[in-house]
Amino acid sequence: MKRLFAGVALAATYAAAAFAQDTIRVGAPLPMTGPLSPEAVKQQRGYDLWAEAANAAGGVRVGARRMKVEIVYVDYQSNTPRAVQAAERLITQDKVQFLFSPFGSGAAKAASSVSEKYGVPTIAATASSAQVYDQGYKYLFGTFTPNDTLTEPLSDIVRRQSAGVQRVAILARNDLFPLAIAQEMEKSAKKRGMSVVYFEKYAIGTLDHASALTQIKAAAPHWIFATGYTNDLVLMRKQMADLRLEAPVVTMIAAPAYQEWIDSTGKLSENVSSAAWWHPAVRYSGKDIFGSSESFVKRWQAKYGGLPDYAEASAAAAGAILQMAIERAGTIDRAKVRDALAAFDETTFWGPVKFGSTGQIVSLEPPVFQIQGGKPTVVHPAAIRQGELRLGVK
Amino acid sequence: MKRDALAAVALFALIAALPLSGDSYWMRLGTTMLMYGVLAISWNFIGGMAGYPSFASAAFFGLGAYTGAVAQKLGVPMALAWGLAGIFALAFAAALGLALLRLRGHYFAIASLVVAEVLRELVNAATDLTGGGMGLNLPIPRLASVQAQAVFFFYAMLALAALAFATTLVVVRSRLGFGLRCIQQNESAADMLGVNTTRYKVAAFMLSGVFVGVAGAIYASWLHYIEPPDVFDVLYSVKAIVMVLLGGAGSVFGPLVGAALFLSLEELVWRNYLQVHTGVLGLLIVLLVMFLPRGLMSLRFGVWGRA
Amino acid sequence: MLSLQILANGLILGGLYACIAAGFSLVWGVLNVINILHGSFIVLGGYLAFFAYSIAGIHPFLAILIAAPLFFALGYVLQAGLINRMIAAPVLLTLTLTFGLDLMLSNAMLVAFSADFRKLILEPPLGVLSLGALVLPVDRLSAMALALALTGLLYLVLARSRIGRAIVAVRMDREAAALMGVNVRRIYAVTFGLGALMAGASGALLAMIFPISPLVGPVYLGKAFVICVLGGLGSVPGAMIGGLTLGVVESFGALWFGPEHAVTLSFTLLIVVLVIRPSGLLGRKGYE
Amino acid sequence: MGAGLSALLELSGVSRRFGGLRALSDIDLAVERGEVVGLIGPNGAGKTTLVNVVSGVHRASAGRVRFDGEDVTRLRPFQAARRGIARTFQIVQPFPAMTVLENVTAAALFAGGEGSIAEARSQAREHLEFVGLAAVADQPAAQLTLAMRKRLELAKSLAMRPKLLLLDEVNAGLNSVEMDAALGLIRGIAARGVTIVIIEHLMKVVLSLCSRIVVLHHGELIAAGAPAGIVQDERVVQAYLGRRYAAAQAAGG
Repeated sequence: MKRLFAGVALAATYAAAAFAQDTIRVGAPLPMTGPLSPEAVKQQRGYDLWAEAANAAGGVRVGARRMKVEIVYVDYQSNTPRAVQAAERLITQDKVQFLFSPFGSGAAKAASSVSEKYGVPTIAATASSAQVYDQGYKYLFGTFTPNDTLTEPLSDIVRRQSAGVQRVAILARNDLFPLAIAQEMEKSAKKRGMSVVYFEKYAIGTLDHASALTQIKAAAPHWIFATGYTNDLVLMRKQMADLRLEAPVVTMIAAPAYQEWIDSTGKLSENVSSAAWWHPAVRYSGKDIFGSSESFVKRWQAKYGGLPDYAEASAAAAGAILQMAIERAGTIDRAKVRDALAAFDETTFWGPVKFGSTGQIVSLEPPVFQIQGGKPTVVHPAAIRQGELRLGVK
Repeated sequence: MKRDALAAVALFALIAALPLSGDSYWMRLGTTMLMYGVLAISWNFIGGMAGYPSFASAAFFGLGAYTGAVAQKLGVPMALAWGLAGIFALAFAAALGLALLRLRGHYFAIASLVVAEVLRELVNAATDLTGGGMGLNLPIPRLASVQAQAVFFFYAMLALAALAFATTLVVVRSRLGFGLRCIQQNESAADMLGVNTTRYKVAAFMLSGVFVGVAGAIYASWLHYIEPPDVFDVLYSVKAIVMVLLGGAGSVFGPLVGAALFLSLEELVWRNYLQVHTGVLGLLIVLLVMFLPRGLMSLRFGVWGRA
Repeated sequence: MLSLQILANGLILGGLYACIAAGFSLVWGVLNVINILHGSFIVLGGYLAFFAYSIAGIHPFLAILIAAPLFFALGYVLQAGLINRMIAAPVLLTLTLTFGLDLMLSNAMLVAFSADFRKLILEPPLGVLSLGALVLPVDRLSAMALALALTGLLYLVLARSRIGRAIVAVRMDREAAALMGVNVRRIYAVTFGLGALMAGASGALLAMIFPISPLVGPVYLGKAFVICVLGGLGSVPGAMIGGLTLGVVESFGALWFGPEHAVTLSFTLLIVVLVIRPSGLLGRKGYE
Repeated sequence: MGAGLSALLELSGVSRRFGGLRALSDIDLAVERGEVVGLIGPNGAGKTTLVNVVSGVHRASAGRVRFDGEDVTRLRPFQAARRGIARTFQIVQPFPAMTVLENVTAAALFAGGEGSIAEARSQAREHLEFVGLAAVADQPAAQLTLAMRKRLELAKSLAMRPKLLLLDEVNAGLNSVEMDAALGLIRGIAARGVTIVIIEHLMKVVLSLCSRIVVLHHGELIAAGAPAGIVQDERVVQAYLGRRYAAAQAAGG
């Protein structure tokens, strides 16, 4: 048994030896295997694009020096405890200076205690729940605004567009983010005097939504609001068509922001609305490595083809923001970079970035969009509107 | 008996010295290894001694984690919450055992496997109490430093593993252990010889549940955050079995050795293969089963050994 | 009317479930091997149909014809080469073996196909059939019909063909079959091949209906467990009854208890059936 | 038949059905203390079922079983064993991976009422001595020959300190030398005051051991009584023994 331990220790030293002084190492625990693995691909693309851009420009300016960026990936198998373990391994064994949080609110929150313990500035690119940030931690920063910033503008637009939308049906995946956003939706709808005629959760791994949809059909709602991951919402949209379930407004979160959802639903994606923290149609002119939103999108298309979605952009933004904070601090000293992040107030391709007292971004106005002609079309905010919300989903 | 006990004391003393290294990552690995040890030792009661292929470890673990977490949320002190988790797991194992231990072989395996799924969904649905899919946060214990926390949970898990192991030593040499061996060899013959098979099997099942339940509660306090898919993970059941198969050898030390070996393998593979580590782990399992059947088979599998 | 629609939904779903479970049940019943690989086989069949359609424009109904021999060969080779060596070992070891193989296969699929969900979209879509107020999606309906036909075919093969009767004989009594001159190992390999064939073929059918990803294998496997227990092991009619029962139970369970409990309900049903009637709804006694 | 308090085992109106099949119907039988009773009848007559009902493996569908003054109809096997009902199986059932000594120790521990494993083990050694297996005490039971395994079964039964011993074809498969040894053992056990019910096909064995014979046919008790009377009983001859046997007996006897 001792010999085995020695073996493990040896491997650990071997891994740490790769660490060199003139690079900035950023740790990124990702769910590369397991149920969340599609999300890991997106995150990784975003981080990679940033690292590539930063290194192509000669590296990150740290005082008088230029330092290259290296991202150290660890697979945490879509398992939260593993994510925590991965974070600790990255900090103590792989000697990373900074950290990107694992995917989603739950894992980000769990891992934040580790980065707090070691005083490692950490940026969460996909955590929106306010509960992630209200622990009094000083080293955690997030690029997503709270969930209600999605459902509030959405409800306003629907209200504005059609006063006849009274009856709302909500079907949510019983999972951290999908359930939280569904609960916000319920609040937003009730606040505006709409009645929620159906609110049910479905279990993770559900293969059939026919019963729920049949019931929703019987409730004859004006607005169907469904949450889940890409596979859930592909199946659900298909089964809605199978059962001839139609409504003036159908909103799905978050899948329609992803190109694979549009590809997998085909014509059925038409007129489905959604909201997200970012959209390739936004136009900001940033001071970060990517510059404007347009040049970020171009750079993305050049590397990956296709348009970036909000999760991919957020990962790249996390890198860009970290870079600016390091350059502002003029050092890779963790405490100083942390202070630079806390004082951050700049516009980037992602939008205006300013972190509140809890570390969660407070300056972003998430766009609302609708799939029109097979493409996401922004209907809010007014500054970047590409079209009007259309009614009727068949 | 004495020799085993002495060896065990020496082994646990050695493990107890780990915090001296001062490395928190090693502490985390050590705590995980001890948790795996508890899983393996516990499975050995029902799987190794009684010969029933239980996949219920994940159910006990999740039940313990949520009992401990919910109790703490309701204001119960941590240590008491852990004890409560053990009692819940014990009672649940007793009730479950009475219902399921009449089944044999694959049927028992499947039924015990599915229990974790049912519990997971129930916990998921009881949003008010458990937070459902949103997970549950635990109060962070008020200890001097995060380092002190790491040391504290390490020793808590160590104490639990030592207790479970001591229980194994006692049971193996007791009437209960003897009876379980008889049941594993030939259950109906054991019955004819006066072994109260139901009681013995349920006792073994309870032993396989109680420590795992407490481990789940300690784990929840350690992580401060739990969610249903993580603590009712079927892999806890599978790993417990693989670890005992690995260590095997029918010896009382088998599960412990298996746990250390398995964690080391898992960690090595995880470190060195980013994209394909599950595949490599799978390959290792296949190779072990194919080419080390002697090592693996040295545990005799009783009723479920015979097809 | 609502109930009628839900019954229809459930029966259609159940037909697909039957096809998922038939091969799994056969392997379990005849070989006494719980084939953890089964779920991944179904996924692999789905990818085959997906690529056949998106690259070569082959309709999934025809893709079955490609999938069948390929998967039979895959299963046959796997059993003859690997699992047969372990067939006499305790069941927990064969289970661990297929578990290890499944880790490898699903990891390989993850690397090859990425984790992104894909969906086969028929162009033009098959549409919806309306019977009064009852609506039935034609793709599901035809997939179900084909799935049941396939399952029926398997039944006929077992009942009528020489090799099928040998399989049944081995299932009933391995030693006696061996004494009567049946090459038991070959029968095992053929049976495992048939199991894989059914998995691959049903995967190809399901590609029209469910999104495909390396991650969904365990979901199908879980369904197969429940169906087998409901219907009884190794029996093809059992898989049919079990599948249809599960489909209807899940549909009405979602209606009565809410969709989040549909899965819980089916698993609870499994435990209850096991405790009350360990040999399944249709099963015969005497199986371990 | 005096169904008095002194009867060790008493069956009244016992029936057992398997689905539609009646394996035992309405059996009345009493076994007195110290008796050696032979249970005979053609295959499928219900002999093993009767033993199973008494030892708790099967529960009687109707009727009652009393043992040593207590109603034992609904007891499970381990409870019957602890009350003093021991049995052997037609196909011997040792714990194959345990040693011979451990096999017998288990019996002494769980049914023989020994307080500790150590006491049970020393008891077990004595029983092994008695059946002549002391030399192989530390071998795994799986390695024994058939004859030795039968003796192991006897040792296990003895270790249970039975009041009643049910022997199911304990001589099947033995050669004549082995069988003589086995018969010697059974006589020895009977001499210790253990009441014995033995299922046996060989009439020679039955006649040499038994003080009384009970005949089953199609699940019914068709005759019971002293050996001499039974072999002449018309129904027994028709159902089981056959004309030739009766003729040979008459000629020889």
